[in-house]
Amino acid sequence: AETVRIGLPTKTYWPTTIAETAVRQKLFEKEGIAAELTIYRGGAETFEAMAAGAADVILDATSLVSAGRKKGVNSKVLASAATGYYGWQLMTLSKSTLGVKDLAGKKVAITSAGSGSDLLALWTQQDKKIEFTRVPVGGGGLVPNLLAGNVDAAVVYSPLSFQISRSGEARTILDFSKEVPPNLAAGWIALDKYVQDKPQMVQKTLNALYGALMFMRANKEASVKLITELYEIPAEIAALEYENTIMKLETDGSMDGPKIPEQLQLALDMAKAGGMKDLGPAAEIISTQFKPVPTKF
Amino acid sequence: MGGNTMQPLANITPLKPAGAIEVRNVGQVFKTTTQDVVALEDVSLDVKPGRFVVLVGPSGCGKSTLLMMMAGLRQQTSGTITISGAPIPEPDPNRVGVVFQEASLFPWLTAEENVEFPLALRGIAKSDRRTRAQDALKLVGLDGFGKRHPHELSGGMKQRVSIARGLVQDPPVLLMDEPFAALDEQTRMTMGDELLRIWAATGKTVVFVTHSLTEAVYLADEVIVMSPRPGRIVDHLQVPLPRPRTYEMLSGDTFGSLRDRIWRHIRKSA
Amino acid sequence: MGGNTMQPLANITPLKPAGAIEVRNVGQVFKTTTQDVVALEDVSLDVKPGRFVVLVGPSGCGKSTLLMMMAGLRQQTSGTITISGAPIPEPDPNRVGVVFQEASLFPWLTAEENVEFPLALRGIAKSDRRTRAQDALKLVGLDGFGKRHPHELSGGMKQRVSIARGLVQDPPVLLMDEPFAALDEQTRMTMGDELLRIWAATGKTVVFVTHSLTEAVYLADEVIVMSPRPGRIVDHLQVPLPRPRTYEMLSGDTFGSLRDRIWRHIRKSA
Amino acid sequence: MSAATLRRLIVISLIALWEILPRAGFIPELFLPSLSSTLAAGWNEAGEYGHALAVTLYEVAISMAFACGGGILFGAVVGSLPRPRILIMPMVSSLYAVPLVILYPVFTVWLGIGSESKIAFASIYGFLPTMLATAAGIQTIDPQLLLAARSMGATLSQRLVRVIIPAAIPTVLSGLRVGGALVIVGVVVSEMLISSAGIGYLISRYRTILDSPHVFAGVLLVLAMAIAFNAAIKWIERKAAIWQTGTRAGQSAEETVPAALQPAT
Amino acid sequence: MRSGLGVKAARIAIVVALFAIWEILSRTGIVNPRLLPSASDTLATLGDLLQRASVRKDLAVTASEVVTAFALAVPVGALIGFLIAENRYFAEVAKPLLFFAFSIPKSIFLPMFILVFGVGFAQKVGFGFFSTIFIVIMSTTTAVESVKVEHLTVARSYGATPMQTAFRVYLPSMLPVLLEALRISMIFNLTGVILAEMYASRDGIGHQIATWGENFQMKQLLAGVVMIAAIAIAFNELVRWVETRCSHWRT
Ligand SMILES: Nc1ncnc2c1ncn2[C@@H]1O[C@H](COP(=O)(O)OP(=O)(O)OP(=O)(O)O)[C@@H](O)[C@H]1O
Ligand SMILES: Nc1ncnc2c1ncn2[C@@H]1O[C@H](COP(=O)(O)OP(=O)(O)OP(=O)(O)O)[C@@H](O)[C@H]1O
Ligand SMILES: Cc1ncc(C[n+]2csc(CCO)c2C)c(N)n1
Ligand SMILES: [Mg+2]
Ligand SMILES: [Mg+2]
Repeated sequence: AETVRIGLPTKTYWPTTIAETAVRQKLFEKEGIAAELTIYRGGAETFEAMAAGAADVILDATSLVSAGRKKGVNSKVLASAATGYYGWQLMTLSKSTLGVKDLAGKKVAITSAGSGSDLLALWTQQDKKIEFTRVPVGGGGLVPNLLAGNVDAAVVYSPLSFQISRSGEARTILDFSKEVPPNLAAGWIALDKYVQDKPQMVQKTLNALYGALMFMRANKEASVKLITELYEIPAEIAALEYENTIMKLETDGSMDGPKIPEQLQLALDMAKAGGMKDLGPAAEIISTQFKPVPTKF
Repeated sequence: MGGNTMQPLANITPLKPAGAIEVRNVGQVFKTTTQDVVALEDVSLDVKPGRFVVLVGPSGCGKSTLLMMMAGLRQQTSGTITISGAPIPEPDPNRVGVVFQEASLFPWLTAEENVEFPLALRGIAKSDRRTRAQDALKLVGLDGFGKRHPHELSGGMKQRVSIARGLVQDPPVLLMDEPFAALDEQTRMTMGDELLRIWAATGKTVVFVTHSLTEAVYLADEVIVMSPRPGRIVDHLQVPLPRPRTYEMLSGDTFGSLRDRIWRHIRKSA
Repeated sequence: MGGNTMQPLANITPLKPAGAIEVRNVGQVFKTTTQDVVALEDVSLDVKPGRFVVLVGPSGCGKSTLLMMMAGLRQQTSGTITISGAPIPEPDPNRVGVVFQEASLFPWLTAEENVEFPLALRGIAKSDRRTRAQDALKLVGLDGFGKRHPHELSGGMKQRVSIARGLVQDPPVLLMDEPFAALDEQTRMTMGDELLRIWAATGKTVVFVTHSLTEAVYLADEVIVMSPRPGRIVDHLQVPLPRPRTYEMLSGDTFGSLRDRIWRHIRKSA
Repeated sequence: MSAATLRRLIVISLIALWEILPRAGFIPELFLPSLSSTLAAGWNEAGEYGHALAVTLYEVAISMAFACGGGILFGAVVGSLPRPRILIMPMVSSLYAVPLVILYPVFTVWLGIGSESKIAFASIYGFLPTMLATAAGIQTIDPQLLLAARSMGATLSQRLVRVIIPAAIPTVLSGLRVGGALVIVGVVVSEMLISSAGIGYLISRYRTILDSPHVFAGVLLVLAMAIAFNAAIKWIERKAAIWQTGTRAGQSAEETVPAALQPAT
Repeated sequence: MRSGLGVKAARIAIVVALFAIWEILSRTGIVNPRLLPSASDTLATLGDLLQRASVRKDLAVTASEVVTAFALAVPVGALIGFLIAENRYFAEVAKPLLFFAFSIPKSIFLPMFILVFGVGFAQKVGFGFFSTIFIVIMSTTTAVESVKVEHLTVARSYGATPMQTAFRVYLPSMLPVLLEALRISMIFNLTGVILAEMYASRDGIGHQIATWGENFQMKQLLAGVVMIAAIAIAFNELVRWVETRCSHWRT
């Protein structure tokens, strides 16, 4: 069977769980294709890999698609995946008494400048009308620097956010999944060329991925077990991850919906505020060619 | 040791027999950071095959330099040098062997392995190599020291290993730069006799640099005397003493007068 | 050159005058990878201050080793050595200076700077250093070569720079390991006379290793003859020839018989 | 053609390719923007880059002092004392064998996220090759020279400064080359990983938002630093050439070496 | 080298002491044990990880990449380094360029490797090679320059061919410097491969370590680092062993 190479931004990000479920439930097989999953260092790297022809279908921030078009990388968002930053939280140490408003003039850790966490930090500054210093500390530096007191707060992603709040080390002062207005933050993406050459592959891949999502929704126990195993985390944290991210994902994926252009534009506007330049209109990057038909499990 | 390494030369040099050395109007100028040093000027010299020629002259007169040029290790600034009838733009161990003024042994090899080195380069079998190296070491009185590394040997011993290395290759021309300088008189004499014996048996041409005038006259068919910088040939003596040489000759008149003649040159130049 | 560097010694050694050397039952064993080498065995020796002592013996008998121990550069395996009355566990340039068998010049320094080196170590002012270095170079006949680097000098010239470096330090005891080996006879004689002159003027104690028996007798107050490995002292001769020595003495009877006596030792041992 | 001409030709053609390949569409701009757009991007944000360069240079300078100065000194001491050498060297080179980059994010916990952590990281990164090269160079010194110095009563520090270091100069210089280059790499990489200032920071920030012209403007600055460092080393090398006359490095530094001294190859 | 038991004991003592300090720092809470899990915990986790088939497979993958990259980079780099040291013209052309290339942070080029090799074995090996070759070239050049002229003259006078000169004079003279270079090169190589794995990968130990780091799994992260360090140190010791075997002739 022909192989689709799926690019994923990080190991412990929900798309990995989805793709992994699709593999384990043999959904790609059922579609008559094979899948090869590759995990990259982050969203930008995943996008680069697609541009380099090392990945066929990726999950990534939609703003990158728009930025990429100006750099000669022609790709489109094929299916909507998430309209919020599920599991992303602004956290401080439990013993700290700081609220969001108190962060003015303080230090807030983000993974890296220009990344999703930076975007959320910038959004916070704008939304709450405060100024703080964003300190890029890398994915591996978020929690250590928070615990060591090098920063006053950190933008933490799931399941890490659930983990440290569960352990009592940190507490949430702002839940981005609730506060950020719905916008098309992430979608499944492919190069125009790949779509043109292999529309069937794209369709089948999307079918399997959304089939996996359906499977997960329908099988909590098996899904939590998978997350536990995959992320090497306790089952209760996995359950939180399941409830707060997987269950929030777009089940339809269609890019035809009436709200899509608007939500996508909102995402691009947020990215622009985060320092991205040269972003075209949302319409440019929408492909309505595919409607995922979840594979039966 | 046979002269078989000389055979290929027959093809290259049909006119001149193997072992002839011809030095014609040779000069050597060193460019240093401060000034140009004329080390040798217009040196001409003919050595017939099978002769034992000794080169003497004050320190720094260019003896080592002349030897290096004959060995193809340094190119003259002017003039020509031929060995066995052909110029020597590159060192050619089939024509010329060298024993250097400083022992320059390879510190990572044992005495034996150092002596074997030139043989190993020619791909001679290990066992054959070993036998020949041990013979050569025996010749220089270092029997039983084969397994030592250079840093475990005294100054004189190192020099002797270096001589053994020069002898083991058996080329028709042997250039020796003060090979006995670090040796005591007894060893020096024994080795001188040994060298003369090998020379007589193999018919090699030997060019030998020494500072000992006694040694010069004792060993040589001809003695060439050089002047201080810029080095020139100021005298070329034939030594009419019969072979084999004996220690009794040292006190003879012929010996004394030859020695004196050289001595006067050296003295004048100082 | 004054003896002012000797003054601090007065405090350390009230009993023995500066320059005395005492070697008592000294032995030296080298451990090599293959076996243990007994280089020296039970060597005892007394050198009175201001004496000129020459050490002779076959190659590899341990002369350099003995010198190294006297210089504090190597520790004996057994026995004791005192210099100016005190043991010498570490080299002490105020008591002992060394001229090595191999020139061992610093290749990155010019001849002049090499000679200045020991003075620079003691923090002597630049201009003073330069004058003294130039004097020393003149003494060894290398006037005008001060700016050359060692690789631009001939073998003999390097050795002379090394001698100049030994002399410039001006310690009460000077140890010289075959310093003239690379020199031509004329230079050798001139330098021998020069050395004797300096010695007579400064009252230094000199221990001098050579392979030339003529040189040994010509220079020495006493000649010490060593046997081959394991090195032992087999003879200790007083040379009764008057000072200053002249070339005429070389043909005298006293000279001849002393030379012969040493020669017989060396010959026997070979 | 002279070597310098050929080298210049190579450099010029590389520069030309940098302009042509992206323009002709052989390489997507995302991976390599054309030189002109890179320069334009850099020019437009000149202030930002200038500030970043100042930060990076400051970190490089301090790390350089630690890494090279410390590396040479430490290497010389350890290399010339047999006991510490046997004891310490294996441990030091083993320590160096640990790929520290992985732990860098954790390091920042103790060293903070400012310049200190970059300086610490780059210093370690550059220190070890300098030290190892120095120590190795010292082991190849002719022992006779040390013996001679010892006989003249040279103290340990005098032996170090006057014999060991000059004799080890060629090796030390190459250690310095490697160590210095690694300092630059170390500073930039650690800035790329975690920081809020410096060229590395700019590079990684612009990369995250796929702004390749600005990324390469940063890369260009790193290249400029490398060129400057190279020039500095050349200068030192020329100054030290006279010291190296005994080695082959010195021989080739001299213009006057006759052809015969050149090895056969 | 008669370093003797004393030195070995001292070395072991230092290592044990380091682990003890680590253990104490963590146990007494001088350092937050969440940030620095104790040595014993880390070692236990390490044992645990080594039990896992997936980790062993990751190790095998990384090892094969590292070995391949090294096997390619060292001979190629040594050859180029040798040519540069021997050929003045080539040296003048290439040396500044190579040195220049060396001073650029290589990770900037990671995307290019994906562009050329895709994601997988070739890309890791390619980047490992690229990270290593410059240091090999530069070290070889230095090593060649440390060869004594007299020794070359002797070999030349015996008519040694370039090959013979290379193997019989250059190699033994250069060995101490070269082995040192080999050591440093291996570190560059290992770091290169791991960085490439961290950047984009399906497997390999670098990939695992990146994940542990991002998820604040300090025990696993430290265990992984200890594991890689152990491998690197083992290699280091191997080189040292070769070194002592080959340099017995030194005083
Ligand atoms: N590489 C060099 N650069 C500059 N000058 C040199 C070089 N090599 C030799 N010389 C000079 O050339 C002259 C001749 O040197 P050479 O070594 O041939 O003398 P020599 O007769 O062998 O002396 P000795 O008996 O002392 O060994 C000397 O004056 C020396 O200073
Ligand atoms: N480091 C060492 N290891 C082992 N043996 C050594 C070492 N140094 C010297 N020897 C041995 O000790 C003996 C004495 O050496 P030494 O150098 O003192 O002789 P020497 O009398 O100076 O000889 P020469 O006149 O040839 O210079 C020699 O047999 C030598 O092989
Ligand atoms: C664990 C983890 N999750 C997400 C990202 C960043 N990222 C990659 S794609 C994407 C989509 C939404 O913007 C985001 C946020 C990260 N670096 N690490
Ligand atoms: Mg000479
Ligand atoms: Mg000796």
